[in-house]
Amino acid sequence: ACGKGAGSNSSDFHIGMVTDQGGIDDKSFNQSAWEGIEKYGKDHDMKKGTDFKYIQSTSQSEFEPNLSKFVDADYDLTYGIGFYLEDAIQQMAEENPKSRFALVDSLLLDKNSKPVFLDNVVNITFREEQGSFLMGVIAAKQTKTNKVGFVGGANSPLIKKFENGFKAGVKAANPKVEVYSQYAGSFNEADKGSTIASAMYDKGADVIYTAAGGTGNGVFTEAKNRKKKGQDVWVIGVDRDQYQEGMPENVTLTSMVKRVDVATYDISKRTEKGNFPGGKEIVYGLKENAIGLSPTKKNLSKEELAAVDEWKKKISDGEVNVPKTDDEFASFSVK
Amino acid sequence: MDYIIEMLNIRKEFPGIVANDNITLQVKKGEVHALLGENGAGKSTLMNVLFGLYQPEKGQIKVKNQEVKITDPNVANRLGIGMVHQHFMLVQNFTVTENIILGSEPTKNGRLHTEHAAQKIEELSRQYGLSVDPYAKIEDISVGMQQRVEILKTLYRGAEILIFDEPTAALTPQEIEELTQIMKRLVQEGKSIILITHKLKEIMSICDRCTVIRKGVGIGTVTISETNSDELASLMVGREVQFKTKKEKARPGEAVLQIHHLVAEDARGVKAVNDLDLTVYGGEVLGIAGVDGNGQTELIEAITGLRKVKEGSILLNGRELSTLSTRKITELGVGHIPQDRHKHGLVLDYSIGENIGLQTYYKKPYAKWGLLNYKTLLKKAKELIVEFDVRTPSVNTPARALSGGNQQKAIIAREVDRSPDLLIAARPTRGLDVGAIEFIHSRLIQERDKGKAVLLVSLELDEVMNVSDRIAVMYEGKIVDVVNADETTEKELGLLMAGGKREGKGEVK
Amino acid sequence: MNIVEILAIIIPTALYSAAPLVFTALGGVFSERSGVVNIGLEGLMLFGAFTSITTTLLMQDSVGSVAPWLSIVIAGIVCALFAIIHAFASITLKADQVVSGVALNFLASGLSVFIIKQLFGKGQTDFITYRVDKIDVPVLSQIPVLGKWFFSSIPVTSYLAIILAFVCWYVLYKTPFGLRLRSVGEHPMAADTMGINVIKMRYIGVIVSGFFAGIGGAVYATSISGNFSATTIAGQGFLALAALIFGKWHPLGAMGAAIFFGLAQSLSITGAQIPVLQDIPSVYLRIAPYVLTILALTGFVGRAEGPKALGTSYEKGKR
Amino acid sequence: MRKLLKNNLFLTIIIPLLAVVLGLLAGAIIMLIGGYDSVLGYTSLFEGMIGSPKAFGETIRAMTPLVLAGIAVAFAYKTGLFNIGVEGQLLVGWLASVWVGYAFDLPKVIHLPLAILAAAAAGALWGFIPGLLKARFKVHEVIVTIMMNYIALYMTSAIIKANLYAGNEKSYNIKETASLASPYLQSITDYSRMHYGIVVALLMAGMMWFLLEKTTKGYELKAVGYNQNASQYAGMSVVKNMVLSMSISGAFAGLAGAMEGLGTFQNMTTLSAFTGTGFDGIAVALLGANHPLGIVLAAFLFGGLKSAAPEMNFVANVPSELVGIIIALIIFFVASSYFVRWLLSRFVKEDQE
Ligand SMILES: Nc1ncnc2c1ncn2[C@@H]1O[C@H](COP(=O)(O)OP(=O)(O)OP(=O)(O)O)[C@@H](O)[C@H]1O
Ligand SMILES: Nc1ncnc2c1ncn2[C@@H]1O[C@H](COP(=O)(O)OP(=O)(O)OP(=O)(O)O)[C@@H](O)[C@H]1O
Ligand SMILES: [Mg+2]
Ligand SMILES: [Mg+2]
Repeated sequence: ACGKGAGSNSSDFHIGMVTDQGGIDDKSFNQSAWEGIEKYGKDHDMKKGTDFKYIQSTSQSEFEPNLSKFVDADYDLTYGIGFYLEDAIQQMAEENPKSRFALVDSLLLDKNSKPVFLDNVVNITFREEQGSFLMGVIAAKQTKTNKVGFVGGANSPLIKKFENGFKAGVKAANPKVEVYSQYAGSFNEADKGSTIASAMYDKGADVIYTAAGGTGNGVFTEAKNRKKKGQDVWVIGVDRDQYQEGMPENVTLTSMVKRVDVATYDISKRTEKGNFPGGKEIVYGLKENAIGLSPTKKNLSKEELAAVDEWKKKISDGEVNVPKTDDEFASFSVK
Repeated sequence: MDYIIEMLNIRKEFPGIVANDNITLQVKKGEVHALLGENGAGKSTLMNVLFGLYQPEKGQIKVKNQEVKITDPNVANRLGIGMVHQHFMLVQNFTVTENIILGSEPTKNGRLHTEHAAQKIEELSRQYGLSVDPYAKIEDISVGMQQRVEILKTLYRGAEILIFDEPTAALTPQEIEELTQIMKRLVQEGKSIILITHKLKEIMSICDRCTVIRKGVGIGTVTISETNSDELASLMVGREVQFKTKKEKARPGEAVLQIHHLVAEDARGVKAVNDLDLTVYGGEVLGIAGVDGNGQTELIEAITGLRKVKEGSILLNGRELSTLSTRKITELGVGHIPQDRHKHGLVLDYSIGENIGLQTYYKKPYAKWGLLNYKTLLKKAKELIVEFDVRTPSVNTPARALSGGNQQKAIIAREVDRSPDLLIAARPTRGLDVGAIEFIHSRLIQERDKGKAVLLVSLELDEVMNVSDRIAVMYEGKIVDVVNADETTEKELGLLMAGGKREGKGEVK
Repeated sequence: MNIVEILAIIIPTALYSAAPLVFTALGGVFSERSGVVNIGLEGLMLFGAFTSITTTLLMQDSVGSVAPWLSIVIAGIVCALFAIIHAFASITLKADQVVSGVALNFLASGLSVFIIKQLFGKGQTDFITYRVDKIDVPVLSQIPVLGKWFFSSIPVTSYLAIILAFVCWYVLYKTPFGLRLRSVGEHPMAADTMGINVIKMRYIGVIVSGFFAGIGGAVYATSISGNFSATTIAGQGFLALAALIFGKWHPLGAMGAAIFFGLAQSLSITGAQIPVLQDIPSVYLRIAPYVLTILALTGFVGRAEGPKALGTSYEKGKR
Repeated sequence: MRKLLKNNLFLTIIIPLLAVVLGLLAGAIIMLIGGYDSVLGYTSLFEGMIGSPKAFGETIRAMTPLVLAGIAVAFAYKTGLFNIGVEGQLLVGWLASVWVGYAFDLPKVIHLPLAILAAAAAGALWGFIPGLLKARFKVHEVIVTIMMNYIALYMTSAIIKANLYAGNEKSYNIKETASLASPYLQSITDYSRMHYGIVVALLMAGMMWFLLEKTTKGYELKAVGYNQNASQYAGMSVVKNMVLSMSISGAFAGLAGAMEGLGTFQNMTTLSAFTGTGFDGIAVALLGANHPLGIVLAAFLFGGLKSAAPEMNFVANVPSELVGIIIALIIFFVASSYFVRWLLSRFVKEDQE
């Protein structure tokens, strides 16, 4: 493969990124992660395509070779986006102690799936549950039927954080509100998304929070169809500001944004400055402004916003500890 | 002298063979013109040329003295040429009407106007004495009926000249009789007929003139009234032909096959073989005569284990077969020449060699520990191909590319070579030329003379009478009577086959 | 929730998600009835989805809400042309029909994403602004019970699909064209001797299948997914193929089978929302549609006898 | 030349080669149209296929399951059945191998073969069902196998979740004793993931050929494929042979799964979409003209192209999808070339005799 600085030597710092199967423009964390790297690149006039660059993985078996391309071209920092890359990163990191990696959304796990840390790997994780909690609060305030819904993609620990955070938020804001939640089983089945949404809306839910990637498209479709017919239903988007997806019927109440870009920018900066936080888990949450509300707030009422700020503070101050897992949620309560 | 059809110096080549080499055929209006030749002589090809399915490399075609180019069947139809193909050209799951109107459908504002067509078809079939139900599905009607549909197809298109390619090969004697009447009728109505057949008797009985082809070359045209079957035969094969298969008197031995109270059902669950008794002795040929559909097929399938035996017993040398698998039965010494060589007799995509091994491939010396020894298998096949003079380019030629005659010889080679105690031959000479027939009959006799029991099932009376020692007549699933071949007459058999009784003798159970 | 309400959820969603399958399966009927196997349905559907989304995105600013409808028609036409590849390879060049169908699938998925990247610089399109929406049929949707079941929140395309099935049935069984098409699939040589142009009929069959499959994909994209990416069409084409065989190569049968899938699907998905079924482990609900299909086939539908000449290329004078 | 044309073997070789060349040519044109540097594109593509020991190793790794998927399709095809269920059979095989590989503690000599056999058995079962339904109830194998694919997809994930879940949507890793991974092979291909699976794959390819061409069973299986009536007449059991054929085909597919589970990944992810290997298998079988040797070569080509696609994308920015397009075109050319073959064979007929 081509060595570093192929083309020009506008910089001696090189950042690589390997997407998971979602692809670079997944309207989600791959895209967001790249945006962060791009921004960092621009700010430090690095050259796209040589100084910072990405490879897309179209299949699980490509993760490792893709990472190794950056290793061979000895890039200074290589991001692996998404927990699916955990094995590959671990493998590559062990084989190439000199190269530095950043794994987004997961820790490295050992044989007995206990977390392990490697000095040349930084693990980037987010407090999705915190953001989801705020979405729950909003949903609880917004609903007129006292019924809201959650649609998840694959039923995994990661998505569970979204669900439990959301449920906790609802419970905190208004215990009387009932939450329907269902997992589609995959992130790319729009038809299932819309079928689930349709069922939930029919059962009276009027706000649905979706953390389901492409499956979520179906939820939006369903909501728009109903809005058109004058039904008062909402969707809460995820990862990025999904306001546009809601147009023209305007069904996006708000979105839980997960600023992977903030993280990638930050880690890149630290690494270039020479303090690469290897062997650590760096957690980004409300405090770091890496998790939070979408910029577009048109559809949110004064009091909803007020409530959000109030809870945000409580969470940041550690007054409230938002549950991640079903067990934590079971024992969750707010005074 | 005006001809309605003239095919002059036609040459048609297929990769490898010249199927028609400078053949001339001239048909007069209102005559029945026979086209005679061995299997593979080039008859079908010539007719396919006339019908526009093939384009000739050389030669000229005139219809009513007009030179014409027959580029496809449409043209042929327009010129009033219709063809009844050797292998029927009928869509099985369509109705009679649908088959007939296909390609020139009457419509009423875009919609198929079947009723109207059906009427026309009924009129036609009344006019020509073909009784056909326009609404019946092809798959539900008899072969004879199907053929009449083929005829109607041509008439419906107003054909003047009708080509019949081996129309009788698939028919029962009764059906053949009916067909003869139909042809006579057609000629009366002013149609002209070209008839391909291997059966000299038929030619003698209904044809006016006959053109003979040998190996793609035209031998000449003779007027029937001025010739006889022997002459025709030798013209066709190019040598003297033995008609009456010569054989000494049979020396029957032990009973080889004993059937008691056999009951077997057909696909529809009707008792096709109904309480049947039959005994075949070693060293004799027992012929089963009967109109098609009286349970012959089911009987054979029951004996060979291809059909479940409902009741009764089948003993081979005293050993019960009715519960055994086909393979076991074959191994116990039953040989079977099936009536449909393409459906049952051969794996058309296997080489002729592999086909000859179809019954023995798993046995020593061809197989050891499940391993197949192709060398010995093919070596054996080569020997048999020579012995039974199967005409094939090589032992590796796919069976599909062989003529029916040669395909049949291969099957017989396979079955006879195992020298089974009981050899069942079902319509073994279907569609074959006299040369092949002669050969096959003599092989059957040879087996008999080796002391084997031969069970011959045929719809052609003269075959049965000519080859068998005893003849059992089958009617509605029962053997109604058993007679000695040299003591009976066609008339008597015909009567029995129609369910009648023999005078002086009560119905045998 | 009582049964009436449950059905009011299941039936509309079933018809909603069945529509694309119905269109595609009907396409398959034409191709296979003419004797040409069409494994390529998946690819054709995918290419239809791709075409409709791209064209909608390009048109919607100018033509507004008719964009998706136009795009569906365009998708149909484009895929009809696309199908000619399959026709040419398998009919004219006598390529193995399965082979060329499979190749078509590869080509469709590769080409579509490749072009998307050319056009939009990314492997996944934006969402279309105007879609094919679910509607309540005026008046009819007011009928008690039935209105909620059959006439509420169902996109027009679902009704069109059902109507089309009947049209196809009429064309195939009541017109000369249909008779000829079927004859070519059953016994091409017989058809030939009756002066029917076998090659032409088969081309028509394949092209029509392309047209309908394209529409099927377009309907999926414009009414369900709303955008296009490599994974938008993942297996629906094969389901349509299954529906076509399940339906015994009969237009109404194929429609029935497709709707059966739809019902089983939406039952399995909404199941988690339905009191009784809630407690069943979700995996059983998820595999239910496929298990049911197999059982149905084994149980009562039984042997599916395809057109006799299906999969065989036609050569004059071949016995 | 004539002489050569007569030689069928020559045809069988030259025609696919021709198709490959044409396919690549077409690919180049598409690259040009797309405004990419086709020279750089192809150099990087070949770099990525066989340019370095590592690339080569990855190509071998990628081809291993394709060989098995290919012979699975071909085997069924040769016996008159169309198995588009390879995908599902592969998935259950993958799971079975991982499960056995994880759950037991045994010496390698037992553990590894056991895990491999488990995969074969699982795949065989997944092929047995459609085979049985086809033979007994005349249910079209195409539908059943399609349905079985989905059932496999959802059940494997569910089972992993329930019994083997190690977090991050994947199962526990298999024990060292069940692994096909080979430090040696890796070291000589400087740390590609090449593993001993290739040996299994090649053995199986040989096995298929042997089974079909050298044994009485093979003779029966093919006969039943060609003509059931005649097979019955010859005393073969149509039902048994059909079921057997689908089971064997399934077993091959299951082994393809084992290659992933015991070789490449050492575990299994809870998939939410098909891997596609099964469908690639159809392509491989067809390009390889259903002949084991052809299949191996075809698998090498496809495996290489697929594993090299990212390199092409990395160096020349050509979208990986181009590879898919090229593969499609190659298949078309091969398929159509049966026509060429047919033409030539006619010539040949002529000048014998
Ligand atoms: N479609 C074809 N392709 C190649 N060769 C053919 C084809 N049709 C016929 N032949 C060859 O032409 C020769 C004549 O065939 P044709 O069918 O005319 O014989 P036939 O007289 O009809 O024989 P039969 O009495 O068995 O019907 C045969 O030797 C055959 O090998
Ligand atoms: N496609 C073909 N290729 C090669 N030879 C053919 C082909 N079709 C027919 N033939 C040849 O034509 C000749 C006659 O064919 P035909 O269809 O008449 O079969 P047949 O010998 O009459 O047997 P049957 O009448 O029982 O089918 C045979 O020699 C056969 O080999
Ligand atoms: Mg003939
Ligand atoms: Mg004949």
